[in-house]
Amino acid sequence: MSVISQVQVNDWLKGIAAVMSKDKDYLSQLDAAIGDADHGINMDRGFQKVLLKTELFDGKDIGAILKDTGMTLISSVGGASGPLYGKFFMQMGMALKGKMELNLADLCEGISKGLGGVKGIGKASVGDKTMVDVWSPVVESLNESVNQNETLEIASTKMVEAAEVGLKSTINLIARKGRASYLGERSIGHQDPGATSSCSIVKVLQAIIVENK
Amino acid sequence: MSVISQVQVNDWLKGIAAVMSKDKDYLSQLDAAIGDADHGINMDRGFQKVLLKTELFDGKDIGAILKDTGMTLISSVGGASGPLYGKFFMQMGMALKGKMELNLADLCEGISKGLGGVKGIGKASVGDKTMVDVWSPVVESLNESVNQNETLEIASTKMVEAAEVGLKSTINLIARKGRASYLGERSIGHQDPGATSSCSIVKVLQAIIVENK
Amino acid sequence: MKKLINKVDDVVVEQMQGMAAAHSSIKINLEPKFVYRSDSPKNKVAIVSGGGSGHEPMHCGFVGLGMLDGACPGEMFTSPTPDQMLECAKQVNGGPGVLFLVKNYTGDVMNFDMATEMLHDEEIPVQSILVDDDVAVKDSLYTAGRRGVGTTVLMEKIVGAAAEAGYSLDECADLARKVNCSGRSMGMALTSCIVPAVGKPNFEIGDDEIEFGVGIHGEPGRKRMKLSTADETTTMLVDGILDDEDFTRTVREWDRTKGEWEDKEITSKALKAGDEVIVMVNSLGGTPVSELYIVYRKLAEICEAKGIKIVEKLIGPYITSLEMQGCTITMVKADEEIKKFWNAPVNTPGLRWGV
Amino acid sequence: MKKLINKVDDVVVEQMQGMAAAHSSIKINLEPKFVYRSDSPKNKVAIVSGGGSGHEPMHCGFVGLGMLDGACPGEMFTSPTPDQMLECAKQVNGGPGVLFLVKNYTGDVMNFDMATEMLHDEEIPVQSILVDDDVAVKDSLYTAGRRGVGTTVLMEKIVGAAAEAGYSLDECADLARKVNCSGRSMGMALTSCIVPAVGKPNFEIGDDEIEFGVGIHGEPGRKRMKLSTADETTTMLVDGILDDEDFTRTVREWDRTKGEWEDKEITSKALKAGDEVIVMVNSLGGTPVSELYIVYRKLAEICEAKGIKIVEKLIGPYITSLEMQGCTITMVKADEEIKKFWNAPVNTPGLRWGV
Ligand SMILES: Nc1ncnc2c1ncn2[C@@H]1O[C@H](COP(=O)(O)OP(=O)(O)O)[C@@H](O)[C@H]1O
Ligand SMILES: Nc1ncnc2c1ncn2[C@@H]1O[C@H](COP(=O)(O)OP(=O)(O)O)[C@@H](O)[C@H]1O
Ligand SMILES: [Mg+2]
Ligand SMILES: [Mg+2]
Ligand SMILES: [Mg+2]
Ligand SMILES: [Mg+2]
Repeated sequence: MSVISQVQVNDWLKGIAAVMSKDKDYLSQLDAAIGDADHGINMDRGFQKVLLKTELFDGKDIGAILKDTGMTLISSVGGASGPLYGKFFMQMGMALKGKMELNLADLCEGISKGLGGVKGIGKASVGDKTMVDVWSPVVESLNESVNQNETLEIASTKMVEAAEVGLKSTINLIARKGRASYLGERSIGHQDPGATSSCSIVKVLQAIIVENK
Repeated sequence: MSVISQVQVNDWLKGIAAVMSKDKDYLSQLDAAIGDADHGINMDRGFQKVLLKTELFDGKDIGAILKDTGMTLISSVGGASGPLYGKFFMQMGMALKGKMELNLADLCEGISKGLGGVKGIGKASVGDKTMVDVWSPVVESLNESVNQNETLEIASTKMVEAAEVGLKSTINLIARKGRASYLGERSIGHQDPGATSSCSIVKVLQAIIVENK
Repeated sequence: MKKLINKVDDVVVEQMQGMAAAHSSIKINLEPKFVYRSDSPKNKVAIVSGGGSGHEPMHCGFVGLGMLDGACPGEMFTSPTPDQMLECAKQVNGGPGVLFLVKNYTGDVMNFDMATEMLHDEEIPVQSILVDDDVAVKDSLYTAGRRGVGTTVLMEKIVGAAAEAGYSLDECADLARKVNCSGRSMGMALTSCIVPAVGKPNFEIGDDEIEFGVGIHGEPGRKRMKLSTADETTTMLVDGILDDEDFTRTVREWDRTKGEWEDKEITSKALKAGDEVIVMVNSLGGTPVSELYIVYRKLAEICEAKGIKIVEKLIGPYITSLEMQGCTITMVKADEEIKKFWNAPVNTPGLRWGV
Repeated sequence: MKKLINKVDDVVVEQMQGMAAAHSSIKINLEPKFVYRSDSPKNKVAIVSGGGSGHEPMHCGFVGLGMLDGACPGEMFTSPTPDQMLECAKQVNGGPGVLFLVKNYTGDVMNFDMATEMLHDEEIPVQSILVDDDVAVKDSLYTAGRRGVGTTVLMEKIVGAAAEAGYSLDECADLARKVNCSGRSMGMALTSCIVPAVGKPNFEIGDDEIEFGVGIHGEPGRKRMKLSTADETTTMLVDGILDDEDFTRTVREWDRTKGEWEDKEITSKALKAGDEVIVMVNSLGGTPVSELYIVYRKLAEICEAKGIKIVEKLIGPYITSLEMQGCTITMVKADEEIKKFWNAPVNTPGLRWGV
């Protein structure tokens, strides 16, 4: 497979909804340790709303779909993750406006702009123990794959590896942004919930790319 | 011994204070089962106050001592047991006005009037699962001993037996007075706390009579 | 036991000291213990209540303009003593006399009765009225009678306002009796309270159980049940109140002229469609107001369906049982007199409006 | 989990419905969720706040005369969404503009920021002011900054009164900023809260432990400690507030003219002898008011000793954390303007006086 179709983007969103529903308690537990125990609940609520929308996404372009996803998350999630994921998908959608399929370069551009959206409102950098610790290496990995002219399959597999390394890195970090930052040193030893949900989102994307090759 | 001296009455009160202090938790536990868990606390608070008074009782007549004891209980115990024991000792004291020692008939008369005080304000009868279930057989037993011309020692031992039978009888009764009455059938199987403290008061009296013979 | 206290023996006194430090509108006396109004109005009937501590803000938190003139706090869950009531009454009596509002518990009744007799002996006009509104107590003939619970709060507010408006002692007593005969309550607990001096829960209760019909001292209630939804629980509480029929009993009241107790037969009429009511949805201490609103939602729905009109309401912790989780519902049928005095200004630490 | 609720997903909506059923002075909107004043005054600045649910009576219970015009409840402990704020603001805006009062949490700030930008795009004058008063957060440079806690309640009361008195949007914003820079809070928990959808305690805590410096969402605090006396606990809380030095930080505020965010340096001056303060001793939900008075007693003693004059006080559950046991102390330095608006009439479900 050399492109991701509009249908596959829809499948991605449905897949995320399924994972968030499955991981709801796990994500909330992670959040209980260093936050307020709602991250799984928040993500599940948001993506259940997105799931309802996917019915209406037939025939729409990928940019529109992702933008609508972002707006849906903003108006249904709340908390920190609502605006962050909202901006992620909105910016990704804006970057991919009008497209009915994505090649590797498009994907890289889209996720990169999505990360820009997260950093724009969250002001977090790599090392602050947030979802940025996942998305930032993912963008680097995709950039590298674009430069190396790799296939989507290989790029997506490398992207997941980068995401997982980023995710694990959050365990030993001190949180500097979000609710976990109040814990200071006590945040060390706990994996960041938002980074965890982000890593799952990356994995679902890869699975869809690989399955359909 | 054929009389109870003023000093022994004082010892009785001191002995009660010691027992109530020792049995505080036990009495409160009994009260927790069918009331509000404070009977031991109430009795201990009251008799600690009485204990302070006993210092001042030197030389006073038994009637005055007991009346003062009753008034002290009334103004320091509260709850149901405050007025009940208060009236008990006040009425007993009034019956024994001016006496420096008590023979069996005096004792019988005093406790009988004390019981009258309890019934006067509490309106309980035998079988209602209250302290009356102890004091009533005690008075009967003492009356019997007076009629039989028994010694104080024998009378007091019989009196304790009567008290204990009365106390045990409360276990299988349904409470009809006081807080325990709200429980209805659920009060069956529990020994009444006020009957328990009353029985202890009877036992301390007997011990003092027997010790000093 | 986890509480914000110092020594268990000091809890009641330190609460009083904290209240006095916080509210210049009240003063406290420690030997014997009572709370009274700083402004000591002298030309009105004095309304005095009291009872065991642990139900705060009741009673001490209801001392102030338009409510109580004095309150006597007992030890935790233990009726105060007659000397407290006597001294408190003498402090607040300005001439027109003193009305005791007494919750119907053996201890409270006995102690207030003694105080009533003592006040009479000191030639102070005195009357005392019972509150016995707890429909959870079924077989009132074979018990100490219905307990006094939530209606007490409404009675203190309404009769306090009437006294402020110049009602005589007899008029205040009549109004208090009317409020009592117009009020019914029922409660339930999710958890037990812990009396500081005892240090452990008054009762054990499973993670999926409630005590239905519980008393405000953690006394066992009508039955132990499985925890259900707020809607079902509310329905059971409200049904307990609405299904309660006309309730007649004999109470003892003081006859000031004769100087003796007389028996009086009084009746609480069953609530019926068309009645106007004041309701209280009360937290027993540990239940947050958010849950009370979920209860109120259902309560309002049921009343609407049954044609009972809620004209005023109070939602929050007013008559508590230490840190117990649970709630009670009180409904008082309201006529014009009751409504007028309910809405009159009140300014106490625990209840304030109109001023 | 023991709560008086129905389905966990319905808790927030049913609370709102209960409030609306109980108080004709407020109205609710469910899609999206917000609460607003029934009397919709149109010729004044509209004060709007909001935040996660679970802190009742804050914020929805503070909607009414002299306080908030609208409030947006999020899911439990989760910031509401921008569309709620936008619709609420449009509902209550009468022309003079809308002031958002925002507690400083990443989620609340992001969502209110978005709403601010959206309102600006719709040409409605808008300003938003942060509350960041929790001295438990030490290293504010390396964190999301101090959390917004108890001062929020006082700010809503004071700024609400100012808006009622005709203050302009800029004047209201200036006053809100001043209140924030005059306020400090610190709290502690004896037990954990339970978020309904989670079903178990947010944190485990031993029978003899407290969480010192806890947040209002059960976030871990400064440290886990052994349970001590109320006096010692109070002393630690008050010391945390009084020992806090001048605190300068940069906050983002909306520039209405330029239509962009600008950084602003603001400073909270340390409290010192001679200062007048309004204090709040607040229950986190499960602690009864009786224990708060024991805390207040010590607080008053310490203030007396340090020459800090308590001019007004609020004691009760005002900003809670579901059924959590524990308390928070807030102290706001009060000048004549703050005192005047504190004492102005207020009539909301959660706070009422002067009317
Ligand atoms: N400033 C930030 N920038 C990027 N991500 C952040 C920021 N603050 C928080 N997050 C992410 O959000 C996650 C928490 O989301 P969630 O629990 O849903 O919201 P809340 O903290 O409001 O309860 C964190 O685990 C973290 O990954
Ligand atoms: N009407 C009554 N007549 C006699 N004894 C009574 C009556 N009511 C209660 N009691 C006694 O009082 C005891 C309870 O005393 P206590 O626990 O100190 O008071 P309270 O019930 O007010 O908490 C009961 O166990 C019972 O023996
Ligand atoms: Mg969270
Ligand atoms: Mg008892
Ligand atoms: Mg008792
Ligand atoms: Mg949250």
